[in-house]
Amino acid sequence: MTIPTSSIEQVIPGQGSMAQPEAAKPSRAKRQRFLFVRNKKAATGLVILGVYVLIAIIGPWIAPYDPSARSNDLVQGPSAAHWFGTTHLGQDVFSQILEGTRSVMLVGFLAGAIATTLSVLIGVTAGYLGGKMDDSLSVLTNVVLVIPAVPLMIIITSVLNNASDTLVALVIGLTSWSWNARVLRAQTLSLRRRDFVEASRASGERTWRIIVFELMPNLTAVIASGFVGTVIFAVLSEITLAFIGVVSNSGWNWGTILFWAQGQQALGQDAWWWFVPAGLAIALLGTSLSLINFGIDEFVSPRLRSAGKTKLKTASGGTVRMRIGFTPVLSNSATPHTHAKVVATPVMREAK
Amino acid sequence: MAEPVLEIRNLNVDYGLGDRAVHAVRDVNLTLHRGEVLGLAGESGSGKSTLAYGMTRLLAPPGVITGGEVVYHPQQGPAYDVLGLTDRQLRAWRWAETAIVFQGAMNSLNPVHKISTQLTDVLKAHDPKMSEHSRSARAREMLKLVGISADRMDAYPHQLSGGMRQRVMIGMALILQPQVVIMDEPTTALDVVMQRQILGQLIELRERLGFSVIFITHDLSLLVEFSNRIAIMYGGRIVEEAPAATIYRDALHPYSKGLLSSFPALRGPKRELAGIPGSPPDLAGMPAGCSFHPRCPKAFEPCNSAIPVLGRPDTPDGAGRSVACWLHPAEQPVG
Amino acid sequence: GDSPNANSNNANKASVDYLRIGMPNGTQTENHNPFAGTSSANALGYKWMIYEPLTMWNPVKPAEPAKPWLAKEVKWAADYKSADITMRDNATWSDGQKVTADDVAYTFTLLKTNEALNANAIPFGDITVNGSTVHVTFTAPQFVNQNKIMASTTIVPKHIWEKIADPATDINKNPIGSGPYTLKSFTQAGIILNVRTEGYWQDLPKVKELRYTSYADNSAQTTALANGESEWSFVFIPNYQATFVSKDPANHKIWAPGVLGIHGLYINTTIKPFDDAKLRQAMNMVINRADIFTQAEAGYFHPQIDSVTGLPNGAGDAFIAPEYKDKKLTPDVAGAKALLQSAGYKLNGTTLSDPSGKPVKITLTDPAPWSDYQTTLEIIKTNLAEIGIAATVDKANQDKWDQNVQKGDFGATMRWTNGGATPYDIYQTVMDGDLLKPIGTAAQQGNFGRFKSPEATAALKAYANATSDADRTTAMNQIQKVFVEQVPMLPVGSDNVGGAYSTKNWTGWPSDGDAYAGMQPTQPYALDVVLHLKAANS
Amino acid sequence: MTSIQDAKAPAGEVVLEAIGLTKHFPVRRRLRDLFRRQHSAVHAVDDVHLTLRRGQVVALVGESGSGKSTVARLLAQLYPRTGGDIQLHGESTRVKGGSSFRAYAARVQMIFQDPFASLNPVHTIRYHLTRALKIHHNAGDDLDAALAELLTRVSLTPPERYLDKFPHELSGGQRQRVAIARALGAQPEALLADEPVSMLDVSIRLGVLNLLRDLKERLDLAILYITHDIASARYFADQTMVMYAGRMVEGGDSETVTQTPAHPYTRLLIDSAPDPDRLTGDVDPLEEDRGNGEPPSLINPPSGCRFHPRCPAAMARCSTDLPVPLEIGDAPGHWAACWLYDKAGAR
Amino acid sequence: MKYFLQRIAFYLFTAWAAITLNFFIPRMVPGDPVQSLITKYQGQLSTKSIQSLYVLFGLDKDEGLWSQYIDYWKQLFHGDLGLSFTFFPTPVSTVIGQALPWTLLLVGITTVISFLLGTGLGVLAGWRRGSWVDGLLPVTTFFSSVPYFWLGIIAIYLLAGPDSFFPSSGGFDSGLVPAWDQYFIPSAIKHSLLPALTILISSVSGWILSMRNMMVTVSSEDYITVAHAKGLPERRVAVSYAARNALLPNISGFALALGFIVGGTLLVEIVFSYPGLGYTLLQGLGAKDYPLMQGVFLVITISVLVANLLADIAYLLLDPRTRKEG
Ligand SMILES: Nc1ncnc2c1ncn2[C@@H]1O[C@H](COP(=O)(O)OP(=O)(O)OP(=O)(O)O)[C@@H](O)[C@H]1O
Ligand SMILES: Nc1ncnc2c1ncn2[C@@H]1O[C@H](COP(=O)(O)OP(=O)(O)OP(=O)(O)O)[C@@H](O)[C@H]1O
Ligand SMILES: [Mg+2]
Ligand SMILES: [Mg+2]
Repeated sequence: MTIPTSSIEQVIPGQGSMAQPEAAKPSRAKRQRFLFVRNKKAATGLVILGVYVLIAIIGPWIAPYDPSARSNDLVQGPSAAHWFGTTHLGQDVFSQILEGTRSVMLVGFLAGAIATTLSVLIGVTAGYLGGKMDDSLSVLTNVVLVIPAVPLMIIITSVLNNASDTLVALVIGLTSWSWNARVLRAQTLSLRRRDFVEASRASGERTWRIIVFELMPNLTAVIASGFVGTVIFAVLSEITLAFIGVVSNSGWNWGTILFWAQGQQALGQDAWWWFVPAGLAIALLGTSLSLINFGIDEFVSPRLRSAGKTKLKTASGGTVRMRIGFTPVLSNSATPHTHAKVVATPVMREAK
Repeated sequence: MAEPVLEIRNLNVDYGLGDRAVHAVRDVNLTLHRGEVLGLAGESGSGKSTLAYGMTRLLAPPGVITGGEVVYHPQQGPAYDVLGLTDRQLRAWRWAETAIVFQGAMNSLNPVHKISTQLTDVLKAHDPKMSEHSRSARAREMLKLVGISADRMDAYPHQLSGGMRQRVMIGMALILQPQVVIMDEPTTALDVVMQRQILGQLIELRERLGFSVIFITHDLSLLVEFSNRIAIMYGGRIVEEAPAATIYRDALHPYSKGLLSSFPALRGPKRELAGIPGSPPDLAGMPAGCSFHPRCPKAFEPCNSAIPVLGRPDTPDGAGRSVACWLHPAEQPVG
Repeated sequence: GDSPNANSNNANKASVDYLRIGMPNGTQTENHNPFAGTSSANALGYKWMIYEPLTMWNPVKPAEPAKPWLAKEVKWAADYKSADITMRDNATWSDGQKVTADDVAYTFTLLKTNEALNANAIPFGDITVNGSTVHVTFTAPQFVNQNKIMASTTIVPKHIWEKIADPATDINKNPIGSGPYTLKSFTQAGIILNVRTEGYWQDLPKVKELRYTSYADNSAQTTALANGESEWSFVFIPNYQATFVSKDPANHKIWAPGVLGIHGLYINTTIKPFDDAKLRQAMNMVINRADIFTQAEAGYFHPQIDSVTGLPNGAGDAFIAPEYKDKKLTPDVAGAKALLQSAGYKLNGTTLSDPSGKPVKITLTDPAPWSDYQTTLEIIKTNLAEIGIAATVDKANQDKWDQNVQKGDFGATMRWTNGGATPYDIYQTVMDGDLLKPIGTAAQQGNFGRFKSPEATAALKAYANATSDADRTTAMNQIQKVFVEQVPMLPVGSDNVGGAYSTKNWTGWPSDGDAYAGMQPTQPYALDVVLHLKAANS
Repeated sequence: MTSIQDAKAPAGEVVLEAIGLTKHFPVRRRLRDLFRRQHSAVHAVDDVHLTLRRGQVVALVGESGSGKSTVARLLAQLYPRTGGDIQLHGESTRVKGGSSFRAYAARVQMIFQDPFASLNPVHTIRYHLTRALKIHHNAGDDLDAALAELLTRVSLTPPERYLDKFPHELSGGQRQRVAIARALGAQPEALLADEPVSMLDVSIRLGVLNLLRDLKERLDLAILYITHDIASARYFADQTMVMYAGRMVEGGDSETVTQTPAHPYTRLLIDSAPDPDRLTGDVDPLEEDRGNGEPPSLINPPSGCRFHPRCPAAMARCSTDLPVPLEIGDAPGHWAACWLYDKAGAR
Repeated sequence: MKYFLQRIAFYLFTAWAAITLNFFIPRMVPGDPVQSLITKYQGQLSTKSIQSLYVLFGLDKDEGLWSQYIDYWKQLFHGDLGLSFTFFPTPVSTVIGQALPWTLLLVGITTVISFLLGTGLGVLAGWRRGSWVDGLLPVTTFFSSVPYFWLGIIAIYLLAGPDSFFPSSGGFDSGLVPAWDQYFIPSAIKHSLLPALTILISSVSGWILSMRNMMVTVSSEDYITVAHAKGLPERRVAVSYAARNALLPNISGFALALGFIVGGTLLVEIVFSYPGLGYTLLQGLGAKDYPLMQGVFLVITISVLVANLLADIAYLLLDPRTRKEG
């Protein structure tokens, strides 16, 4: 369910490709650090996510109704009074969505944070220290990886009475760190023999300082992308758990809405308004996170960044298509030829 | 002097378009003659590789060729502009007429295919009628030519040492008997012993097969030893061009002089090493006038306003050489 | 051809000669053992089409005597500690052998000697055969269990079963029964039964083939019913008018008669102030059962209970004590408030405080996935708010809930009672002091609310052991009195033996007008229903 | 910068000395090897003797893969050694980590080959240098002053202009200067420079090398200069050692070694170096060497002299007997490990 | 080969650790199979049955966790997974055996199709950047963020109906018996279309994206430029040079996806009442059916490990660099 981060496994920020003498312009270079935000996809994603965060914060206050309050409008379609219609108890679906956002965001981000922390701790440590430590941490990672996550979550949540959002987030976080840990370990392996790591070791830095201050900053993009991926996964997991009714969550989240809608056969009664909005809300949140992930991917790999710009505008307004292997030739060159001269021999020049 | 095989005329290559474009190659004029080794030197970022890729249209995005011509003179038939060929024509022209050897041989060979496959698929693409058997015979022959025993045919690139890989690349470049071979820093990744072996071999093959070579490196001492003529690039332009011995003895452009005095000599008296102060220019924001003037010890008035034109200098031995420097204003521009 | 599917290709058949029965019971594995609670035969109920009971009992009319079925006659002793069963002589097993009294005796002995199979924990004594009569004794009076023994026990052939090594774990691959159907095939998509060609002791049913399908969950089953892929099922259908009936109003029907088994809010009577019967009475007075019936139970699933005795309408009518005959449960907020006031409770604005001045708060709990119970609790929560009781609904995890309810670690919970032929099972589940366990010890059999009432316990005992109807009535009235006055549990709705069905292909289903049987496809009377079916277009 | 101090016999105090230094990297063991006694290993460095003296530069040259970097890392104690000894001021040291390693690092610092890779791209110059100072408690009271001093020492002036830049904002030469400054932050006595200029542009190299020489003179540092460019060793180092396939094959003062090389391998190396004075058309003198002109496997190095399979002057004993360092005699301290110079000639 | 033995040793160890966890995790859960069964049949199963069920399941004897663990391993070595409680007395292996083929066929084939399709589209998108395939990306991203089950339910609502071609549930028509004949196979295929489509739609985007990004990365490698310089036909460059190399990093992702076939799409099977293993597992979870849970977890664990091993082998076959030079 997470977006594969294979591209990130390949490229490490600021290395190799940047080792060209493009250094001279400090202001531009500095700005590059924030280039990620200027990425169109990432910006779109961030804006959508921002809206969700806002709703998560103020949702319960702006909700027109108490989401649990019953009324006499049973299973009513969308109307001015109830934008997303009502449930079998006459509850306002719109208010439920607004109120539910907080739990979804909380669980998503908390679980993401927990899983990311674990994956960093385990993945980076394993990758950097190597040897026995690496072996045992790798086994741990693999064991967690091969135990199916969702069933495991179901089991663990069923041990807990009345799991709160925090607890659910903890469970999701604890069961979903392994993939990222693997990616990070691979990344760290390729980083740890880098000269700058060796150099700081040679200059006498302590191991934990090397891991925290030398390695981790270079893994930020990978970590961030892993975080975003885990958030998506956590949101989907929470919703799944709520949907199948194993989480004893007393509050509202989108999964709860779907649970009720499904339990009451919302679609069977043609009450689509009860079922559809929550799903779309999830999809949109997921899309925004994926967009941010793309942004991170492109930020990390300049190749991907420029890959988007395949059509360039010339000064004269035309477009040029970039192709690998066939560099475009601009016939209407903007640069004046200092010595334009006709070739004496016949030239086959075809318009294409 | 022999007839030309490849003439580069006013070639301009940019990275990107519009205001933020980097003009990596500007108004380059260069002629390669049949059978000669033309050396191209200049420090990192001066546009050597861009020129090589640009004239073959192999530049990766966002590179664009913004003007100029690359006129190719085939052995038979009329000359034509390579930049004007259709995709099909260009594909047919590539390798058959002009082959390229890149800097990193490890990266030039597809890691997942055997070298035999990579050798024969050139043949397959350019001569589909050729039989399987004669293809592999030809591939074998080429390997032998570059001193690799035929039993390494079925090796994968990673199973060969760096030197062997580079030799495979050279063999592959010659497999269609092209007229021109462009070599972009073919030996920088190798150590000196290997470097000498390979270059020696190349020179020998050139004598036998008669192709011309454009040899790119920033190691001037290597060029002086191995090439017939040398062109020196700075900031995307050719700043000086002359026969190798001439440049070595008497470089005219201050930058060429600087380059020549930057490497220590192994033999003879220890000579003065002056180096070049300052750092290479930023191609995106080139200084006005001669782009070398901020670093030039001899810069004077016109240098910071007007761009010197590459032309025949006013020196006594000016024949056959050209320079772009206000110290030696051109008598007759090249082009 | 040779394919087993060659003649099953139903698409181009003119008329339909099969009935499609569905249950939302999830994956099934092949197991035709009629005694195993986990068998597919049990889960889908097709064991009743293959095996038959001694009598056919109609839970919709529990007070009516059971019809003779495999037995010609069943005669109970007055103390219900023994019975004489006389077998009919024209029944045969599907392998052709005759059904005899030996088979019955063997079946009972099987249950007696295998604790694992004796699901109703019937205390069998001696079992003797005399010609076509079986004399069976019990170590305790079996008045309340009489139909479990006679009408819910499948009789199996001795000559087959005595060869089975472990009857508890055998899957009974080739079921041989006395019923009108035999097993044709078992697949994960469903079980197919074929009607017997001969040897059945009464007229063969018109339905030639029964196709049982187990759907993953309620929603899949409902979809199948709505699509017509399923013609008979017992499943909770929310808003059944919209989701089911409206899809084919002429044919899609639901009939859900109540039976002697109820659902209600168990109150933990050990927690202050809920140990006060007055408070419980007041709570009982504000529950809006009509709302629960229509909103939580879709207007049919748990028929609303009107009687203050908690006895279901219809099935319970015959048992209601005279003093409660006309006492109905109707919401009466004002009355409740008055009652509370008189008992020393104070209502300040929206908060009720008990005589000691503490605000009255309660936690209502039920497993998260049970949406009808959850809805019920939501409604009860708003009802209780009217008299100032602050309720919170706790959607516990099912296992945790089970554990907590058994250990008495809860405030109040919706739960069901056992059901049976008399109200005894209902009241016993709620009030039996013999089942009482201290808080913290699991009470597996009942009395989850830790209700302590020696009168009720004694009356329950008296009812079960009575030897005359008069004694039974007295005891029953006494039980009801405790229940009504002490309100150990707030009754909400009754169990139903209903079902959703389609008359598109088959008619003759039981109905209010002709309530000859219940409507659940998994119960013994399902066979009676199938025997009543006629093709719709004939 | 043009004067040539003819290298006299080394006079400075010995700072760091390697005696019989050996490093074998275990080859990843496979299951099959479990049943064998013998462990195969990469013989990266074998029996290397090296002496670094105060105010002197020792160059270590040799082709790629000959073990130069390994020697440097061994001396920096970044790798545990397989055999031999490292003596700091005559005292044998073996440190792995913790404070003893830091104490060692305070006296012996290393500069890496690639200035583009040896600075962490996410940290500013200030961070790098501050760490270098703080680890070894050299920051003093005034950190800013210490930083400025450090940058000034490597001619990055004015210091303010560079302090808050990120590595990618600097040119290669500037980066390498920062890397040197970082090493100097520890106030070491010995500097191990592992190909400090090989990744730099021709015109920039010179500046860095001159800086190193300048530092040597001003701070009286002992410097190990590793390179594969023998010409720069001649220009820059007082002494030059030549390595081949993990072993030292020749040593002596730089001018002697480069002008009158004794060992056939050194000769090959010098003949191969590009030389503008040799003009096109020379027939490659090493033609017969084709095909097998490759460095030997270090897992199973050739017996005897490791160069013998490629050596034009190989004798029978070269393939059996390991040559010992032999005095050449043309200049004091010039030696080669080659049987050609076995004047005793016996055996 | 030796490398392989080493990997296998690693996998065996991982398998041991995972199986041990698989044993202990289900036992942490409160409640027991009997109680679950009673609760499941809300009132239909009398509370009096409790004792008989305890006896039936053999839970009336008290056994220490440790001896259970030892027994578990003993059984495992005999290939015996025990008896399921939910489907008592059916052996777990039978339960799994009847469900596994369905999951393997539905989810397995769909995963493979999804991978192939996604990879194909990814190659196109990465090679011809800015073409229509690139325009597809936002759409597929959106779908990949939708929960599987939601999509499935919507699909049933919109596409399955009384007269629809698509059945709403099951693996084949209820009148049929599994057999390789002209009645059964079309029916099975028909029933798998909607679930397959659901999985496909929500999973293909990930493959497209990762393949596209790898293509972009690989496209700027030198050997691609060399291939162009050699004048090879574009298709050969795209397929044999670029895609061939870009594929390698995706192999391990694919292996993992194959491994997760069983556990990953649990809800699709529930929504479509598909008789697969994921759904069986959920039932086992609900019923505290330890033997069944263990069994399914075992299958999942083993399949993930085997898939990983296969990925290693695939790597070995596809990437000559991992082969030992000879
Ligand atoms: N994709 C790009 N976008 C912008 N500028 C680029 C790009 N690629 C190269 N350049 C710039 O073009 C200039 C010429 O680069 P080129 O690779 O041709 O130099 P070079 O002479 O081959 O250098 P080297 O000796 O390091 O190979 C450099 O200044 C470089 O920064
Ligand atoms: N960590 C390691 N594990 C195994 N082998 C190693 C390791 N490091 C180096 N080697 C091997 O040791 C030998 C010497 O390597 P080293 O890096 O010291 O050579 P070098 O002379 O510095 O080469 P270069 O000029 O290319 O930097 C090489 O064969 C190398 O493959
Ligand atoms: Mg270049
Ligand atoms: Mg090195």
